[in-house]
Amino acid sequence: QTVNVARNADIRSLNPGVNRDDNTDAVMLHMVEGLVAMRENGSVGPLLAENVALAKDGVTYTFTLRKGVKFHNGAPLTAADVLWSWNRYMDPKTDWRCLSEFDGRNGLKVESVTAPNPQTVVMRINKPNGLFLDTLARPDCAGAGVIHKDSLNADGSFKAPVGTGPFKLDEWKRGEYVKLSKFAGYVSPAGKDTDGYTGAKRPLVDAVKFMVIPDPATTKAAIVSGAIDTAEMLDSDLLDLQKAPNVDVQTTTNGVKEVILFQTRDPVMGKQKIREAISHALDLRQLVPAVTSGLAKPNPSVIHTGSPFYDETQKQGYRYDPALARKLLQEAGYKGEVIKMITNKRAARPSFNIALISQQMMQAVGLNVEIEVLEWATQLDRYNKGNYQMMAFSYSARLDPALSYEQFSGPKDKQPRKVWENPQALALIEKASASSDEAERRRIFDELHKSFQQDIPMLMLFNEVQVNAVSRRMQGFRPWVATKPRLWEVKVTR
Amino acid sequence: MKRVAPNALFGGLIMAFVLGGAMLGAVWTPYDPMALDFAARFSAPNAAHWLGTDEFGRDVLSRIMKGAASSASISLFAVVSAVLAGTALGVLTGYVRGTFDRVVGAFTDALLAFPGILLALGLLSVFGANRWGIIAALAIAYTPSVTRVVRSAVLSLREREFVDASRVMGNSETFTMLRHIVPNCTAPITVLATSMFGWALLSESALSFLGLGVPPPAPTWGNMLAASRPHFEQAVWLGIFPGLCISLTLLGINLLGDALRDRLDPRMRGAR
Amino acid sequence: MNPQALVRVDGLSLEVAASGKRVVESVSFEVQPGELVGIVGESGSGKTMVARALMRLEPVAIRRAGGSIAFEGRDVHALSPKELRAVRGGRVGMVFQEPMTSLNPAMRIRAQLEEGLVKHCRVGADERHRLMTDMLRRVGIGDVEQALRAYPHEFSGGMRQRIMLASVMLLKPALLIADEPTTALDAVVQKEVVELMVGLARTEQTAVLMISHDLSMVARYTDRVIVMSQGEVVEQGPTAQLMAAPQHPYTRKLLDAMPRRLAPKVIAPAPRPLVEVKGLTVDYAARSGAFRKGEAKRALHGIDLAIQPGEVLAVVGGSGSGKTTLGRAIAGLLSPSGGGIRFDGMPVGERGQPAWRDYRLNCQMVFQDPYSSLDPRMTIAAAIGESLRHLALTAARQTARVDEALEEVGLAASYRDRYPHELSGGQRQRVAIARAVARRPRFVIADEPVSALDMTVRAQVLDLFADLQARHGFACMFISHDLAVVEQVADRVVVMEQGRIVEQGSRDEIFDSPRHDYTRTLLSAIPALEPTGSGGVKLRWRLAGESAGVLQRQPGVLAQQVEVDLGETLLGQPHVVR
Amino acid sequence: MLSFIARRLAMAVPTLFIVSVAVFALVRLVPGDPASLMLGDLATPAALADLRHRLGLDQSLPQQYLTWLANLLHGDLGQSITSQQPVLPLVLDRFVISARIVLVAVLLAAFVAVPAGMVAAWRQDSAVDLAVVGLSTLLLSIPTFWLGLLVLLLFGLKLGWLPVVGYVGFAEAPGKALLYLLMPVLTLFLHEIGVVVRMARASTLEVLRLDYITHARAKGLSEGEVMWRHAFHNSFGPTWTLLGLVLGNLLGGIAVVETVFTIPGLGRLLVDSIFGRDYPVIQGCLLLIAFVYVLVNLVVDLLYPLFDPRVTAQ
Ligand SMILES: Nc1ncnc2c1ncn2[C@@H]1O[C@H](COP(=O)(O)OP(=O)(O)OP(=O)(O)O)[C@@H](O)[C@H]1O
Ligand SMILES: Nc1ncnc2c1ncn2[C@@H]1O[C@H](COP(=O)(O)OP(=O)(O)OP(=O)(O)O)[C@@H](O)[C@H]1O
Ligand SMILES: [Mg+2]
Ligand SMILES: [Mg+2]
Repeated sequence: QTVNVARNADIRSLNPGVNRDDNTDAVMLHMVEGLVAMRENGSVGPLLAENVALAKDGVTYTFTLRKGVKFHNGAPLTAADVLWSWNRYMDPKTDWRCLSEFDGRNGLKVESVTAPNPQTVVMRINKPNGLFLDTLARPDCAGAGVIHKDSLNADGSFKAPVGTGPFKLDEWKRGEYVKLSKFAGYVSPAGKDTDGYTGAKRPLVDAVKFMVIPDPATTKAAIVSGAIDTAEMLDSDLLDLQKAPNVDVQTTTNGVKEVILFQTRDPVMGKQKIREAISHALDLRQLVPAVTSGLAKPNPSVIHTGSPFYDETQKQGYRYDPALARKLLQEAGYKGEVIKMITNKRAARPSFNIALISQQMMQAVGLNVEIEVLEWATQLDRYNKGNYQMMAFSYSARLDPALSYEQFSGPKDKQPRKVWENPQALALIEKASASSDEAERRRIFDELHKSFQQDIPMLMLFNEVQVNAVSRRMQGFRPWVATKPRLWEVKVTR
Repeated sequence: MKRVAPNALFGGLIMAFVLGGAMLGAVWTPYDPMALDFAARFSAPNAAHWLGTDEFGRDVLSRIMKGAASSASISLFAVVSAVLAGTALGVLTGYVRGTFDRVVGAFTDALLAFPGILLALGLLSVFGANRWGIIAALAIAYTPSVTRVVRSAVLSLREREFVDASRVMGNSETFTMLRHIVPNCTAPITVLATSMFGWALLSESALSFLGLGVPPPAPTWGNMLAASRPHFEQAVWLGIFPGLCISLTLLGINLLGDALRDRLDPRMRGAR
Repeated sequence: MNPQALVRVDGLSLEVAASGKRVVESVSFEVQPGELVGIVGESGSGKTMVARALMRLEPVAIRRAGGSIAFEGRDVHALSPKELRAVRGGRVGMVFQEPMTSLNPAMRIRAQLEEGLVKHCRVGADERHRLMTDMLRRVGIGDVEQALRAYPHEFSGGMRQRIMLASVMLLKPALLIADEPTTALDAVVQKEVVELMVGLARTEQTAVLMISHDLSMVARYTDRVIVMSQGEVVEQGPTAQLMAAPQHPYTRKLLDAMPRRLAPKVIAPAPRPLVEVKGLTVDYAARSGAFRKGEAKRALHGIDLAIQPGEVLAVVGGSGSGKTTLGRAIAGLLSPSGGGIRFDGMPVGERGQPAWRDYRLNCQMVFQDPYSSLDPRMTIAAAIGESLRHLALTAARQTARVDEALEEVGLAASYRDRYPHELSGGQRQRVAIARAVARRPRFVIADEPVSALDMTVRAQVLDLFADLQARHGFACMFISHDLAVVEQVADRVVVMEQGRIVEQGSRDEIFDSPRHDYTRTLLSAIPALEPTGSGGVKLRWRLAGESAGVLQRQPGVLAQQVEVDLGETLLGQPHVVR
Repeated sequence: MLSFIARRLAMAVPTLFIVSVAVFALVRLVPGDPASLMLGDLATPAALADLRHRLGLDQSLPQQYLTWLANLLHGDLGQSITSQQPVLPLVLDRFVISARIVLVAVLLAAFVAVPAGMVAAWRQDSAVDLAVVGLSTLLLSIPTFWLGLLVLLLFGLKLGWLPVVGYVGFAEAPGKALLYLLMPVLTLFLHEIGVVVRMARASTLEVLRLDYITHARAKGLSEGEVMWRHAFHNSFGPTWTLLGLVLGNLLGGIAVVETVFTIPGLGRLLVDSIFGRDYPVIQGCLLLIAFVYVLVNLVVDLLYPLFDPRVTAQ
């Protein structure tokens, strides 16, 4: 029994957390596991660890490993393996993408890692940090997945991941597919249900094949014809798919933020009143459904709607008031200067449609907005350099609110890509990152939200609604907030 | 015997229709081609919207008319620039020969072997993502073809006696080239130019498919066609009408090109 | 009416299908078995159409509007396609005018010969081979086996025409249609090919329908002549009788147009020759193509000649003898690799120098082909005006000069704004002449200026030329391979063979007492027609003698053609992305 | 002959050099770089600098070019930035896949289009002619991304005859491989028919005017024999050259078809690497494409005498 999963691009490498992208992470996290992982709601839970204890000092974490866990090569998992694996990640030669998150360059520094006994790993960080475990669990860091020494060639170069995940590598045909096979010796964490990347994770099918299908129209034909079992679809496919007899459609709101960025250092966009005018010019209740085929709802907050921190305050957003918008423009002394809005035409992103519709709404209040469509790499370059006036953009999912704020906030002098550089806000974000106290964090986030709504460094529009087509012959498949498919606890019937 | 050939008549009628539509579209359309109307998304062709509406409720007929103008002008500018540049190079290489010819030849070959997407991508980022970028990309991509065709025409023209006759009259080489060679290249150039016009329409569409086309919301047939693809099943008309327009134009221009070739090609001009 | 007539054409009318324009109107004639019939008439009179209609091979655009054609008693229009194909080739053979395009360039000679045999004669492969080699030998092909393996382009024009003839005669047709079979060949080769054809036809008892506008050839070889004008048969009858006593005014006009020798012109002696050529040598650079290394070819080997003011010097010689090369070298279109030219006593020197410019403006040229020597995109007035460009005239003066030039060549001012394709061949050549003489040059080079024109037009153009020459007194170098024409216009004659001058002298010396063998061969090739008192003509043999061997025409014509083809393929070059 | 081939190949060197310089300059003119693409919206300046340094992107452009050129002279086209594979085998693998599709499609198209074009020319201005010209124009004017989709929906979905996605290499299962190639081949085939028909028709029209065609008829050959034995050979030359150009051009241009039919070919590799700014792969692809282009045209020229023996004589 094989499950066929469509992905729109090939994986970049087999080296976890090194040469990777979203597709790579999705495949990789079927093969490797870290000490902790993300739960369904975006919080962090133990995975290879049985439990995690934070000492009173706030900087010492003690991980007790689960018993009986084996690597794909049959070797049992020990604290020494975790240590070896961690040291490899922290070696600059490995090029782990998250190295700078842990070596102090971004504030957090892992001071020491020790293995007092085969079942225990102790990690000490430089100062209390509420996000340490979240960062460890980050999918783009491959969850700091523990791999066995056999993953390397004799010369130290990377061969293939030998991890502890429910599936192991079978074959990678570049440009065509990656095939994983069931790891018979897998020991699942406790739990009846799958819970994000934790919980029940039994491999129930013999193999999973991630097939590369770049064209969305082909993907649609493939799922309807039964050639594949699940795929992410475009919003606009919804109607057609609902008509197909053998396919179920599942939608989930995830943490991807669809936004309109403003360059606050631009002479025009730098004017607070103009940005405010734009916030009143956009009728999000019309715009959002229009660009998502009616799937998504507006979300004014950078905190995703499934988060425990998503409360009433976060729901407070911009008010549609074109008259006010016009007035504000007048007050700001706007004289019809051309404003360029950059966007791209990536099929799976609504950016282009957002630009199109918001342009019309902005024009309606007298803003002279022109759309400039760039190819994605070019847009990304402009983003990184801060070289734009306005831009329809998507931020990848950051489930923790602090991380979500951090994603776009920071000093522009040092990091031109950052959007929000209000010093008070930055200090608040810093504070939220360090804190592990939920009530305090909630207070901070509510404050941040208000400040964000006032500054309007960008317009938060909505969280992406992911449309998954799932073949009826497959059971147990559930899309979730972290966007990536999970093929454990999934069965297929012929 | 000044009878109009049937292909010229047919082609001429089609082109007149298309260009007429384009011209009308530049000044008047039944609806604002850019106006969004969410109440009327995906309406099939009906009395109010003859060719239906698209995913934003925009009137397809209006967009096609407006698009005709931009499609036609993009193709036209691209072809005209390619023809001008290619003719200049072709005439020079064919007439001067020697090292210059070889150098230009190497560039021509290089350009012919160069995938257009990359060219378009590069130029679009240099010129900015606008119609001029596309025009430049298409023009540069087509120039080598013109160069080669013109060069071979010049190679055969320079052996014709009227070129000698011009020299015998004491005319300089430059004068001979400009007065006698260049005007006589019009036949192959016209034929090629009509074909290129069609390619330009298609290329613009393929570029849109790859996300490098004319920046919307301004409609062109190419980007309408490309944008219709995801909605193929629920709204075929979105693809069919711009597609038909491209086909029709191509047919018209090819017929016209054939007719022009018959008229302009000296080998076909009876006598002898 | 002879009941055994091989071909009987009765009231045949042909018209252009699209416009209904008649191109042949109620033509009737017969051809008896074994008879040699000639069709003469001006260009466009419908000769070719009638001949093709006999085999139902008229172009698709042409439609039969009436009348009937019977071949061997059967109506060809009633034949089934299969029967028709049996007639074609099997009973009727056809030889075309243009040897360069009438053989398939992509097929070996063997395949082209064999094709017909396989179709029409039930014989085995060995027998076919024997028939083919026999026939090729009979038409005078040397290495037969090699020839069978070769492609057409490996042969000279004359050879190709022989092969063409062989391929037709191989099938022993009852009727051979020859549409101007020798027009493209030079005099010596022309004679050989025609004699071969007539000889073969006689031995095989084949009737021949020979279309030609060369009256002396028709007079020499045919039994009967049909004269056509504007799609109608105006007169027909036994050759000797018709030639001697033409009835119809058109026939008279035709015969009248035959060039004839005039009394020698008196040329005022000049202190020095106008143009003096010394040791002129021309080499054609090697054309190194894809598969061969070319070597330089010497086309002229040190030519010396002098032209007096007001004199017409004719240059004659077989094809490839270097006549054109000489003309072009003197006109400065080719740079000689040795020797020099003096004009009016001064060396003309390098391009760009004042002496060169003076020479350039005083030396003009009329080209052979009126269709290609005028820019198709220029009106007549513009073409003539262009030659006055360097004279610094006011616009009004220039217009006046153009009108004057047009008038001189007998074209009404209403022709000013026409384009070359709107003129007939003769009119175009008049324009070309007007262009050359408009500037009042002192020296004109004319390279075969009338060989592309039909008889009557040729006579008019020659008269015009003589008239202009007398009026303006320019000296002229007249290149031609048509001895009759030369006889009429030349004061002095130069005979060339293989890049050398083999003999020169006054016209009468050369025509009446040639000394060199080659000159004699040339003169004996084609008889002259000379007027009889009664308005008709009779044949006059210039010399009694033998003909020389085949003169090889060099290949090398097709290089340009191929390049054009490659260029055109680019039309299909795909678009940027797909 | 051999020296001719050698000379023609030598002539390709400047062309390839120009291509390499132009590509190098062009892809680097384009904003965006592989490092920022790999790190996406999460790129911290430190991580970006690390990655750029590792990829050698922090060197000056001429320096990068010279390094690349020096490696090239040793037969090393470098390593893919995204997949870290050596470029040469990667590009060659993909090339084989694309070449197979292109070659089959173009040959099939020639087999259908040449006779169709000849028939159209033979009956110029008749209903058949009109139909052939009209149909070929129609095919020509449907962009391949549409044509491909139609083919996919018809044969893959409605009729269910052919697999919708996937690709099987020839080495693994030839029969199955063929099945997977059918739709892309069909799409290209339909598109190329349009191009070739017009050329075949035009060049046949040229030939049909010539005397030897009439002569062939005058010999009593049937129309079939006249068209096949006399017209075909002589009219095929230009079409043949066109086929060469199409072949050379298609390799760089079938990205769309490969995308629609999930074929891991060169075109998709090129487009992916352009969008992914995988410089070594872009350069490798383009050099290969240019080289193949030169090579195909060389082969076309070498075989040309088969259709036109006069050409050898030059
Ligand atoms: N394909 C055609 N379509 C229309 N008219 C034609 C066609 N071919 C020939 N004609 C016309 O038919 C008439 C007779 O032509 P034909 O070729 O028989 O003349 P000809 O006597 O053979 O002339 P020439 O001596 O120049 O060969 C001419 O007026 C010519 O323009
Ligand atoms: N461009 C050329 N390159 C090489 N050889 C040439 C070229 N032109 C002419 N020749 C050769 O030079 C010789 C003389 O040619 P030329 O054209 O002067 O002869 P011609 O007497 O004018 O012949 P014709 O009567 O056929 O016009 C011939 O052997 C010919 O093949
Ligand atoms: Mg004729
Ligand atoms: Mg000559």
